Amino acid sequence: MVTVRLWGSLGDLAGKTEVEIPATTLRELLQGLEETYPALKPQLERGVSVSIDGKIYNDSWSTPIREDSEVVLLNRLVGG
Amino acid sequence: MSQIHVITTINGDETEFLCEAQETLLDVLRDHLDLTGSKEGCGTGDCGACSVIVDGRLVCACLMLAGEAEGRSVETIEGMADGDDLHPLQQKFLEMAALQCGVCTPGILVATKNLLERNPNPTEEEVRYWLAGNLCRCTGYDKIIRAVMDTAADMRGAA
Amino acid sequence: MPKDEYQSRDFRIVGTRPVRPDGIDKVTGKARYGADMTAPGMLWGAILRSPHAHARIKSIDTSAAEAMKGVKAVITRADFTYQPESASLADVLDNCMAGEKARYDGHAVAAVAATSKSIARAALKAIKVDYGVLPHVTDVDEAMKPDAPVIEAGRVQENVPEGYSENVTGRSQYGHGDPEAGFEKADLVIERHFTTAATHQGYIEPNACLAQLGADGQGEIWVCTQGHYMVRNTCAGVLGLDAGMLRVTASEIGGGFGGKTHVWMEPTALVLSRKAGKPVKLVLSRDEVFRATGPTASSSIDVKIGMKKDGSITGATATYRLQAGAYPGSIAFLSAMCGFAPYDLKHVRTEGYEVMTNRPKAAAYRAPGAPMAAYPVESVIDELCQKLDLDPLETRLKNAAREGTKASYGPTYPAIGLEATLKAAQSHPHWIAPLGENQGRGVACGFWFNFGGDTCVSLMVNPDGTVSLSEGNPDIGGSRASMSMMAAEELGVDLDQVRTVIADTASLGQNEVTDGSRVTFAVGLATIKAARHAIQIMKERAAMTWGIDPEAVDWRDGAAHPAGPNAGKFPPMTIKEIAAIASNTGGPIAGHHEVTAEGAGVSFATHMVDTETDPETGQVKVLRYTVFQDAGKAVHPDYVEGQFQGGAAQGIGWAINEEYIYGEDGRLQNPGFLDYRIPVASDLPMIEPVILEIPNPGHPYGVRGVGETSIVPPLAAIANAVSRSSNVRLTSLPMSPPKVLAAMKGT
Amino acid sequence: MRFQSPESVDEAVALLAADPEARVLAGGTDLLVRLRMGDVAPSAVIDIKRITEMTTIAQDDGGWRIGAAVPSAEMNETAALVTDWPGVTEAADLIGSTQIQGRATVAGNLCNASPAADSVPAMVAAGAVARVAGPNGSRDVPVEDIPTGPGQTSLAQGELVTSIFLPAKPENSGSAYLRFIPRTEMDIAVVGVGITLTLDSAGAVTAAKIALGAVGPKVIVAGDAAKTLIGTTGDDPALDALAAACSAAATPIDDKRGTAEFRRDVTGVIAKRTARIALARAKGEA
Repeated sequence: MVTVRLWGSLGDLAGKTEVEIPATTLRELLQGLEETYPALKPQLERGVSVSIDGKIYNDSWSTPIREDSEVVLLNRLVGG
Repeated sequence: MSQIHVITTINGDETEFLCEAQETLLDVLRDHLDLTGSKEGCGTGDCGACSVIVDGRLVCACLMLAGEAEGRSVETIEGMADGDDLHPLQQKFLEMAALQCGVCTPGILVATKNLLERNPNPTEEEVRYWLAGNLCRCTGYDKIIRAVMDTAADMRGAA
Repeated sequence: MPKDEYQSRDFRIVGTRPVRPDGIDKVTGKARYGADMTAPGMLWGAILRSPHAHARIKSIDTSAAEAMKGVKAVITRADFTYQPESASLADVLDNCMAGEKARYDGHAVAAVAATSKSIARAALKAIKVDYGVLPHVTDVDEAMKPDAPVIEAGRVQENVPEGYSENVTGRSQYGHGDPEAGFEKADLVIERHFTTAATHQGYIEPNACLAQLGADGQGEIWVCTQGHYMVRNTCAGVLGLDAGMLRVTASEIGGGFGGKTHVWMEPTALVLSRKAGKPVKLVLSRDEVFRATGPTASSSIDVKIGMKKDGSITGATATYRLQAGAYPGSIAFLSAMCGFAPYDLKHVRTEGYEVMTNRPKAAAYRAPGAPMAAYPVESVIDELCQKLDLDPLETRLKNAAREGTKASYGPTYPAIGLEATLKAAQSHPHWIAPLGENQGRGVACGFWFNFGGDTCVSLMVNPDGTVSLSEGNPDIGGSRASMSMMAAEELGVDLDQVRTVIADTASLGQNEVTDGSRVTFAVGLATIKAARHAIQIMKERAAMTWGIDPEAVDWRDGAAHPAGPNAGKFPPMTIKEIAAIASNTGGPIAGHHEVTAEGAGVSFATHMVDTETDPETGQVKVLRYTVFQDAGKAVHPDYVEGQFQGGAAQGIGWAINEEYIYGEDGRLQNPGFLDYRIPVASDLPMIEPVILEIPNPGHPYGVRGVGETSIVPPLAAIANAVSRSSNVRLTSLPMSPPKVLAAMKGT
Repeated sequence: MRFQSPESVDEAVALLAADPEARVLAGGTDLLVRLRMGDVAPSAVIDIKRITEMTTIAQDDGGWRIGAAVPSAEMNETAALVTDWPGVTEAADLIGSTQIQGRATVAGNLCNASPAADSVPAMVAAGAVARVAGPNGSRDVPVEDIPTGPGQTSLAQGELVTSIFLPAKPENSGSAYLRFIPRTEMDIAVVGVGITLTLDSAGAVTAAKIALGAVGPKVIVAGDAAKTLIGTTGDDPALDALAAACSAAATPIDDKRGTAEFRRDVTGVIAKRTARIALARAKGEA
């Protein structure tokens, strides 16, 4: 199980700000979130960034996640 | 639409062209003569990217009708280097990284060339005020001003 | 340690200041920008734009324009026959050419292609549009009210609470702890309301393209953009074309700053070309650039911070309301993430609201969302310091985020450089330089993310041993120089042996746009890996020539060497020697790397500025400016400095004079450089850049993006300096003379 | 549109008189912007820069006659003119950028009739007179009587300004022009003040003319403000009175360049600063 921290407005939709998802990769994490918390689906479809142990990932499904990894969901970043 | 026939000198070469009455010198340089080094940043004389020298005087090519060029002598960025030999300002801008995107660079080089011809020993303030009509959005002007001051010093030393 | 992790090393080329490879073309006028290209048979395009802020388009009569001599095509929305499914692409289409209604002053409603510019302009005048004018709203607070005119219904996201108009399309909230409890522990709590005006990127080169599209769906675009792959994908998506049939070539780009990370009119040029059967050049006027290509958001902000007498921050909240323009999707969430990111806070909460208005679609502008996020936070911290008699740098150091701090937006920071910038500021002579009458010194910190993203690089070893490097990101501030330097460094060859070009969309895989300070980091990483790939191949070729195992070959100083005495005694084979026999040893040699770069890291800066306020006119003059920023490893320090200086200058403009001014009629009153007042050379002092090099562990050379963070601190740094020079706290940007004078008079 | 370049004033007048839709092109720095924006669509532009008498600066009757086609940069390159009328030349030196000054003329600045024109208050304060040529010959008109409102002039059909005459500089007089703009350069004046004053041997002001720009529909001749200086040495109380009188004479509006209140306040501030410079010049101190 990986503990995933949601940002506030996403937490409102999930009903809590920290959720537990069984996942070893970024893809499993995103799939698990959508299945367990369907209310998050619109935002997951719009896109998210994920901070894993302080590094921010956008896309790479195979990015490994350990049980003790710090995982934080973020709005998908854009730059200028 | 009847066209105007103009004979002028551009970068030392006698040049003939036909243009519409409302076309600016910048329109003709860029669209008829393939001299696209002069840029159109605003078309209203506010940015200086189209700076050229006409009969020794610095002007915006966007604020001069092409018909007015009859019999005049026009200098553009394309005439600044002597073949492969860059003008000292051009060389210094390269060495001191006085450009980023480079789109304001031709206008600034033409403007500062005209400045140094008139005032070989300008103060920083004089350079800044001379260039107030040449907008640069990338550099904050710092490296540009330094390059101009440095070139002026070099040219005084060489003279 | 994986190969992309930073390892300390001595650099031969990286960190030096060579002349950039594209320099000569740029100082001689030969460099070709968006508007500098022509094609045989080319027509001139022009766009008709709405004079109304909000109006139903009842009908458009193009017959008179079509009948004019020299007019080859007139188009309206009806000529965009494909309707994209995705909402975001449908928005791009509607923004390029209005459908049912014009949503802002300057919204495109029709376009023409003609044999000359003057005919095209005359044809626009001959188009008759029947508008039904609608009520409009351009102010963000007004647009949120339940009875505000709605720009588009049905776009509200599931995260928006009730009680707002449908213009409020999104809300995000970040933070942790209990700010209310934190405020109770404070000795002083300050809460203030702030506003910032919309500002434009103000790139000097107006948007321009030359486009051709055939009936067979094959097309070409030459365009000034921060991302030609983005242009290709977006145009294909908007027009229902196959991306592979469009080839997009990036011209030299005359500034972008985020404003050229979007598509504004390229589909229009393609549709004109398809209808006319000829290439079409479309160049926006400066007026069009201001009215119709995105500025950044204006904002309305509330910030509350509690502090103890010792300077520790006990609680903090911020609400950011950002105007998105005529379509959903602003950057308020980034403000909500960035506002308190420099600080280690137990109790913090931020909210961001995205709000549609009758303004052009807001676009990214250098660290989008971060400058207006930092401005109120850094202002209130400064005011707390003033009222509690605390040192502003010491107080920031006391609260500074560091390794192990839980960021206000969630994650725990790895090693970061904020403390280093603050300490550098403390020990700089600027900090203790004397000030005169009516002068003040301000400091502020700033934070921004760095990005990675899709990146492709190919590195060809030519038969003569020279190296051609292809990358897919438009070079906006010297990146070709940096890539050549990193390739030469890795290969062990001289810099003049490497030439880097920006390849078109048919020559490399997908590349993310030049944004998010990503290029030196991500393209640099891919360049180094492509070079390593080529080196691996060259080692194999040498091994084959020598008849030894490739593992027994080392690469150093631009040549293959036997790894040790046991590998055999062979003279080194240089890259030239290996290249010369490539056909005999397996074929041409090329390395390449394709990656979605991740984990780019974050960036911090501290700025220090002295200003003088004219007590009789309210005019603010910037006297001295110093930027302290962590660059990771500075590949080409000149261009790192240039980014620091340029960002600071843009921030100074934002702070003092730049603003979009709308009239009661909803029309933009200052769409030109005359009254949209960007800093001119005589407005600014020298801007001293102090580069701190704290290596980024996520890059082989320790490189960090540097392009954006420098625009974040200036707004507050200047507000803080003005406050200390004139004893007034300005809470509305820009701090133009009338506002400053009114504040000083207490009116 | 036709492009015409007459070589004499008579030829220019004939062209202008024959075509009510024609426009005069001097420096072109306003006209070309308006052409591009589509604000004007003249049938012809008449370039006056090939008319020798309109392209020269000449000493005339102790004063200066400045041809209507002389660019403002050239005025500042004429040292004796700068010595006589620094208020006028420094105003000409503030019209736009270096590039603009290479083209823009003070006669064009006058005839463009912008309330914010920099050179106009300076010329008015100097007592400048415009020479107007027309189908019925030429006439001399005080500069302040040329503009009648924003974009409007008193010139009749077929008339054009051929030169500006600056009178002989009175003994012990000084002139100055200052303006307020948000930046250091490139802006349109938010407030502009031109002052010319004359001192007696004791240092008291015997004559003053004050003109305000950008604070009314056209240049304002501030007669009451000038009176506050007469008989004073321009000390602080006198300058405070001047500032108050100038603020009172201003009739500004709110617009994108400043509020009415700000303009009124700053009119007094700039008037005071301008007067200090003019006083110093009159005393030969600057």
